[in-house]
Amino acid sequence: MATAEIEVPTQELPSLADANRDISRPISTPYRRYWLLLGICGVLIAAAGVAWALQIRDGMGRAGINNPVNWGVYIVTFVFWVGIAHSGTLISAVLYLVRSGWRTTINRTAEAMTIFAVMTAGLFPLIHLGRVWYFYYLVPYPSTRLLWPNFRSPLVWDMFAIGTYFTISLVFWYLGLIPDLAGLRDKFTGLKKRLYGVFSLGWQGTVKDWSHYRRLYLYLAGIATPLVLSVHSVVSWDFAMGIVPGWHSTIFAPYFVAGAIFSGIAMVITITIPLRWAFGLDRYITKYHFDNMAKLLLFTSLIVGYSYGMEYFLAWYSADPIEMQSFLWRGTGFYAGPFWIMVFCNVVVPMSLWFKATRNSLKALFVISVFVNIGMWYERFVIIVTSLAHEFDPSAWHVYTPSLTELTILVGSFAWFFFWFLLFAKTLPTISIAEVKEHLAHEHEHGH
Amino acid sequence: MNDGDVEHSGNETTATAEGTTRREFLKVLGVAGAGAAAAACGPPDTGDKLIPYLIPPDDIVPGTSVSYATLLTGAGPEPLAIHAQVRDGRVIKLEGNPSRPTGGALSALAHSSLQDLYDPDRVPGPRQRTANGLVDATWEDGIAAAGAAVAGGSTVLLTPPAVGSAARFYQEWAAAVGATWMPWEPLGLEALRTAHGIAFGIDAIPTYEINSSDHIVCFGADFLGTWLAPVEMGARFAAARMPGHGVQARFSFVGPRLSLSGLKADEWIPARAGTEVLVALALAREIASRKADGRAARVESVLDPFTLDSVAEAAGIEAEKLRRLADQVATAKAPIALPPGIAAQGPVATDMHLAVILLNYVCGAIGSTVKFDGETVRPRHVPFAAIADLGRRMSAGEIQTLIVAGVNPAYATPASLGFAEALSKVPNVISLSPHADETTSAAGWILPSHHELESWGDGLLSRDYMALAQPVMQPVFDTRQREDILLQIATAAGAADSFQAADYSGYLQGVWRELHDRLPAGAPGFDDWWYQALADGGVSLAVPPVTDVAPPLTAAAANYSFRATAAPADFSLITYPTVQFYDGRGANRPWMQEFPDAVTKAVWNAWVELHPETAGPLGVETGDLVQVRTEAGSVTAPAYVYRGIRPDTLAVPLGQGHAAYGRTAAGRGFNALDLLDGTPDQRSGALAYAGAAATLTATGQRGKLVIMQGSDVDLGREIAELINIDDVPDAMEHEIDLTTLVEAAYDSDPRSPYRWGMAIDLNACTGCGACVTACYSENNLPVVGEDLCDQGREMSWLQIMRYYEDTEEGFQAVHFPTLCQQCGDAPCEPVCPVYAAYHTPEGLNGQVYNRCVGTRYCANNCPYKVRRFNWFTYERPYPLNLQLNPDVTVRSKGVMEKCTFCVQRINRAKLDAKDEGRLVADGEIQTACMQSCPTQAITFGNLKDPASRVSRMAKGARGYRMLDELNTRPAVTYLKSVTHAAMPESEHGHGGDSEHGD
Amino acid sequence: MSGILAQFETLGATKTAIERLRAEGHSDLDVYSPFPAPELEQALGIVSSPVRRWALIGGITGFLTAAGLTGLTALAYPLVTQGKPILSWPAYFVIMFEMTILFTGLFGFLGVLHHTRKPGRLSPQYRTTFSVDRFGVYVPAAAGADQRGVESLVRDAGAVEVEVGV
Amino acid sequence: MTPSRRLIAAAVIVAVCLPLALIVFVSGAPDATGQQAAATGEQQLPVRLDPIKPRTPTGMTADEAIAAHENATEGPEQPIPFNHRFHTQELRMQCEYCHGGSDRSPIAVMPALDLCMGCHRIVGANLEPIQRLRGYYDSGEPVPWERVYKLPEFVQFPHRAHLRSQVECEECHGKVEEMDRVYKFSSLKMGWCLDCHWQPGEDTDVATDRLLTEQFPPPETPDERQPIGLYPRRLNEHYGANRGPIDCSACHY
Repeated sequence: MATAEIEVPTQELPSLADANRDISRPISTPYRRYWLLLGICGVLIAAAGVAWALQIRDGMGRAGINNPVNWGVYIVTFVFWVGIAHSGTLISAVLYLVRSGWRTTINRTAEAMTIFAVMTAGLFPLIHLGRVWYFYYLVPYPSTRLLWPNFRSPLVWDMFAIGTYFTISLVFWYLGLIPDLAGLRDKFTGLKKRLYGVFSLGWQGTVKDWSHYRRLYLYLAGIATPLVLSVHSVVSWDFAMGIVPGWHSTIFAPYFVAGAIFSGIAMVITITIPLRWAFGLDRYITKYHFDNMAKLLLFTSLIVGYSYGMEYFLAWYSADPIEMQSFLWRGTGFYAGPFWIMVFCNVVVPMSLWFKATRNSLKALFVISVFVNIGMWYERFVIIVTSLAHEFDPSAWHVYTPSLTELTILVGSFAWFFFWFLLFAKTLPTISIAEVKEHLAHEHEHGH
Repeated sequence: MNDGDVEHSGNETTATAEGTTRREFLKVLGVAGAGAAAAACGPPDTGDKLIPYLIPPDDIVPGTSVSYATLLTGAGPEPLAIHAQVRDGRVIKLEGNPSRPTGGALSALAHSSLQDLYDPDRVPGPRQRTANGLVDATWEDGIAAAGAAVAGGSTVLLTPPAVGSAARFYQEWAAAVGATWMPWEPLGLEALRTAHGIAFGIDAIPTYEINSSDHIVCFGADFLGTWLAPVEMGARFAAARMPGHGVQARFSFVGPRLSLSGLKADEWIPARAGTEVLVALALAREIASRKADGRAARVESVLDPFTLDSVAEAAGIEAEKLRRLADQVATAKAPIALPPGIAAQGPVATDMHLAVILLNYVCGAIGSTVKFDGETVRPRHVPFAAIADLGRRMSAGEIQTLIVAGVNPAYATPASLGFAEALSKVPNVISLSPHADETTSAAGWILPSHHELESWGDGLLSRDYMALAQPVMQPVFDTRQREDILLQIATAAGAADSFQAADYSGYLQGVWRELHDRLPAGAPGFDDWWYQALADGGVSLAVPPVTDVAPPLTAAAANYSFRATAAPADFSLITYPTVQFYDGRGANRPWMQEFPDAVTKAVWNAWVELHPETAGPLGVETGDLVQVRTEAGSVTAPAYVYRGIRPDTLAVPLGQGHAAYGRTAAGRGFNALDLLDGTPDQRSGALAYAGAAATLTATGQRGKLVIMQGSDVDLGREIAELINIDDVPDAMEHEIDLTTLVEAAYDSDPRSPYRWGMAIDLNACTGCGACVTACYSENNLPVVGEDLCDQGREMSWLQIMRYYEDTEEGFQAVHFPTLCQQCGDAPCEPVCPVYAAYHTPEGLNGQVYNRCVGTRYCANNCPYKVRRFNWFTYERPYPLNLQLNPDVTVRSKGVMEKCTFCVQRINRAKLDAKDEGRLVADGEIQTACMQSCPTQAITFGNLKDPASRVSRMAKGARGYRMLDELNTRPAVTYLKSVTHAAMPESEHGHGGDSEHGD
Repeated sequence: MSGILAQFETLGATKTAIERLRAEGHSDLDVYSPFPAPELEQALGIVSSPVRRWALIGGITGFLTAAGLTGLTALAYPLVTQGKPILSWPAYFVIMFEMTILFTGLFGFLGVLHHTRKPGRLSPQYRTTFSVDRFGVYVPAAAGADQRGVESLVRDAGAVEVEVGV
Repeated sequence: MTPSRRLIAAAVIVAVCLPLALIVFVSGAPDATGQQAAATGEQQLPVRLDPIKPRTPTGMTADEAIAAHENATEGPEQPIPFNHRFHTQELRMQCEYCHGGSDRSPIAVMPALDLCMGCHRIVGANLEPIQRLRGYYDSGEPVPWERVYKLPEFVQFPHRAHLRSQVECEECHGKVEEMDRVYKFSSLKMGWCLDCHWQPGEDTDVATDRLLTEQFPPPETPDERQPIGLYPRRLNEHYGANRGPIDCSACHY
């Protein structure tokens, strides 16, 4: 039981009222800095929007992709964001199931991240579609053609997996929010009261209600856990189901899931550190939480590194010339750069987390997490692009370099993500007040 | 069919016939084309009007193609009898006339003459040069002006070599108006003719029956690509090389550079440029000494100085190789030596030809494999020297009027000759060319003539067959038949009475009446005979059998003093014609610019070929800019590092570097002729295309040369297979019976009687690319341009990959046509989320364009990389869009497309069969590629019919499937290429992996 | 209708108050808590929530929906891809799995809304302090019950504030 | 709290019925088309070359015909007020007289102006529309008829195959002989095509091909071959094979 170990001296324990006040303090009229950030995001999003519009007008040719390399930055970024989306539900659900208390103060942020990351990822399948104005062909609806989607296609699985993941995450997140919304309802007056009132559905926290609430929360955590695993497995199958050398591998599902958690945790760290600083939540998000996240980061980094090695081992052991040549080229050919960036960021850098000093230094942690984010984007790039560039028929080999359009949309996707996150940070409690209070209450009990 | 288009265009055509202005006709056709181009993306935007015929033509059912037989003389070195597929008044496809020996076969250049017809840059009507440039003018003024000029005297008429009645017409015309007629062919056969004149005292071009030969020794002629008669020779070559039927002929290639033909050779004797003559003589001497018969005795003295070792020394090759070759030729039953073509035509061209003739003479080929059938069918033309002289006379102001029709001397003669400047010295330059080429743009008057497909004409295809050319569609522009223009000029010049016929078609009929008069009694009346000829595309002539196929050797030849050229200090330069551009006439056709060169696979450019050993020290890689300098001039161009060339030789292609001629051609690459000083061969007056001394410097800059092939070697992946002739297996290894396992793998619906399949004989494929262009023409493939090609966005459904396979002594190319394999277990199908890619009951990988949303997953999952994605919507500038085939949807942006074995042809055949209550018969369906293959390397048919030709070939001993280990169960079976060269132990070489983009 | 609303500051106090009240026979108590407190549920004798049944039904529905969607649409226009059977259940199972989870979650949520009568109005006994740090126990006045007794009882239990007649 | 109750009840009902509804729909879809198709299948189609059933002429005059066309509400008004009802019923003309050749062509053949003038040099020469027709003819301009039926480019529709399979003109174009002004009778949507091409219980096109192998070996000489348009019906009657392919590539390429 991690609960007992919170290394916050008792006398510093905030009272339940403090919790309400501190955590909902940021929900107030923002400073100019905030508007500035929001504005920057808006501009970048607009730029990406223009880029996409032009691409729809002229054709996919505006992207850099070509005949052997039919998937490029768009799919890379799609997988990247789906990966980011995974930490949220993992921290909330899995850690909830295993009763590791340190999740309490970060699960809200992580879940919000999940929602926004999926919202970002979900755009990319549309952006990369050659004829996006016919996207509804993918939707199972009764049409005069009597035609339906092909449910044998991994892309359709993907659509259902992502859709389910988004919905369940949203429910999970919202359910957790309801009691806090009620708190805000009681705190504010006027329009704000009205708004929070509507969304809190008239929650008044009777013990009966709490019992239903806890039950569902448990169930959601229970189904979300296999869901997390399934979603990124399905995403990995977009590749593993193909026969492309470098894709067609059974280790892909676990490999991708580990990678997803890896990148997700990294993103949580990247976000919570500035958040904690900006909103002065030092008393709630403590070194202890970061230490645990760092350990998780280290652990997943080891899994990812192992997978990299394993891919090469399998290729070598298969004695299949095509596999061997493909992987040899991956590390030495045109894309050696991205490959080694990937290895450095994902395997070498995180090794520093073996040392407690690094784990406890927020600066170091922040830098490392950023490295991991970059590395994980490159991992997807390496997997997708290098495999396609050198396929079975050598005469068809051709390489790919991203175009300006693709990069604009890539940057725009980050802006889009942070745009939503900024809105969230200013309108909703970034920490689950109710759960914090539950903890504090127990602490006080112990204290007495 | 999309009624919209078809009815529009069709009926408008006839409307034109009935007198609506041509502009309207074109406008509506344009709309139709645009409509077609908008297909596959939302609703089409054809007009919402229905335009019926005024007077329905008897023989036309709207919406169906009619094929008219006609003659194509301007597409490459040989005249071709063709069938023009006309749909609703527009020619949409050219096919070989199936009644001729070469069947439906055509060359790439012939297919692309459609784009010549629909060239948006053609001169749309008469033009006059005034102070402020070219302005529109009327025919009347033009004819009047031309007439006056011609009446002024000292007129020269410059045309391509004229076949059939045209030759006679030009002579009569020249006589009538007192002009000189000069028929000219830049890549002419003057040297060959002269040599035969010396050797046998006859002016003739023999027939080279390589099909009945068992050892072909080629001294440089690119006979499968650009020399003499590539389509016909292709068929003969395939026959000679067919393993199993007797023994496959050996093929040795002598020369400094492997051309398209050379790449098929079992053995390469890389003789230094200009020393082929010595090699030929040395071989002749060896063989003569072995044979020691009468013929040998006749030429003993002249051959005596050329001992093997001295020659080997001079030619820079191993005497051993030469001796071995001599043995092989001497022991061969029916050897044949092929003369140097254009690429080996140096300052001693005549001697070189003569040497080859002597070799043929001593080894007994003359009369057996080299036949002289009396009067040659090849039109005569003046040698290059005469043109050079004309240039001089022009600059001297001796020429008052120059009428240029269909030739382009300002481009096709070396710049050092200054023909372009000379043009300005001529008071009246009148161009009758349909294109605004370099010469035309210097003309004072442009009176554009019809394209061949809009014209009347005729010509001998063989000594017993006279072909007839007829207009197959309404003129696209305001042009006139070339001969008619001349007639009108003659009239204007006051020479009207010398011609009875009012126009050329009348003149032509007049000539044919004479032909008809010679028919035996009981022949049909002229009209019936004439219309039959029009329908058939020509008539067979009753000619006396050939008596003298082997004329005696003259004394002149027996005591000839041969000359050889001295080796230049640095490099000797070769300028050679390519399949796609020939003498440059193909340069303004998008299909030809995007046609990957058979040897280099480069597109949209010109390049400098050099050997790795040359490039290495200079640190030059493919694509780096190098400068080639001769006395005549210098060019800077991207290098192409090529294993098939001697280290002391450089090679550059002809046909690019146009200053005018159209938007597609202008400013691409360089004109190789700028490097030649225009020295003709003294004896024949032929231009020396080879042997110029050149220097090479690396500029250190990176140029742009787009190569359409990734790796040149298959890295042991057993994709392109080359085996030694002794290793040809008795039965197919690990054969999959595509006809019995169908239920297991669902190659096709078990109940369907069809499973369409294809067999491709790599041994027969010469990489000439006719199939590629045929596919462009049949399936409305867009042309994307150089930049998109560079990004790997080409749209060709069928590509010919050129793989190098190492042999023990060298290497040999295997040309590998890659198209959709129509897999039984197709990886592309299940990944499509919307069933746009699926399996048809007849075993095709269907591709439903209008269902496709463009995820491109199918293309990723295709191991053969034969799917093509529409990255943009590609425009076809009017009137190029008139060529679109209405049977095939024109794809637009965001749609995946690929080969479906010409499913439109399959469906048509099935309908015909059903109407007659039967099944489709074997051979009834021909895919476009199969149809136009000169060597019949491609066979298409029903794999479920064990008797069908394709089934038998698919089970053949040499058969294998591409990447079979993936168990995709392709419907395409490749037959291994077979060589006489010894193969190394590891059958697959890993030589020089030149990887694209890395 | 009037009753007694007592506010407490600690979990323990609330718990004892509830236990005593129930011992006194006050069964229908409304207890408010600022955070999920299992202790109070035990005290109130709440064993399990019917939400579990909702989740189960949801899961089954989702599974069947997916099975129907995939299987029947495949039969609706049978098209072969790569020789796979028209009914490729292994592939369809992915869809079934996802839909099962989706419906489980959604039905569960509906279940909670249903049993907690949400969305709805706040009860008159609700005090905003309940969402901050106070626990509330509302004892509706039973017919003939002794209001004073209740009041003193909750005060003894440690109620910091008691309202009568709300 | 009844409002929330109602909401929840509704939600539950929807959620439970969704799969059922779906199952019904999907399994129902082919049946629905099937019944229609069966209906058309049972009705005895007249052999194609029979004349249109003679109807008692309504005694319509040319002027009435012209007026009727101009007053008709459905379909586009044509540059020349051509009245199909008048020509087919009053004058007893056959479709093939003007639209002949459709059975040899992928497209429906539109009558040439020449054909119209065949009669109208004399007949009704004094009528104003006929004079305009004459005007077109003399000026050598074709009549710009308003298009009624238009298929997208990506659909390849062979009229010939359908006519030879004895599909009646009116199955798709409606009773043109009763139209004063021709209007779009059928949607031309894919589902509409499938109503015919899709015959539950009947076999698909490949079966037709298979049966051909068994029942119709290729005859030696062309003249022994099946009379055009006969065999598909015989296949339908004897073997219940269908009227046409449902394979995508039959129409989309």
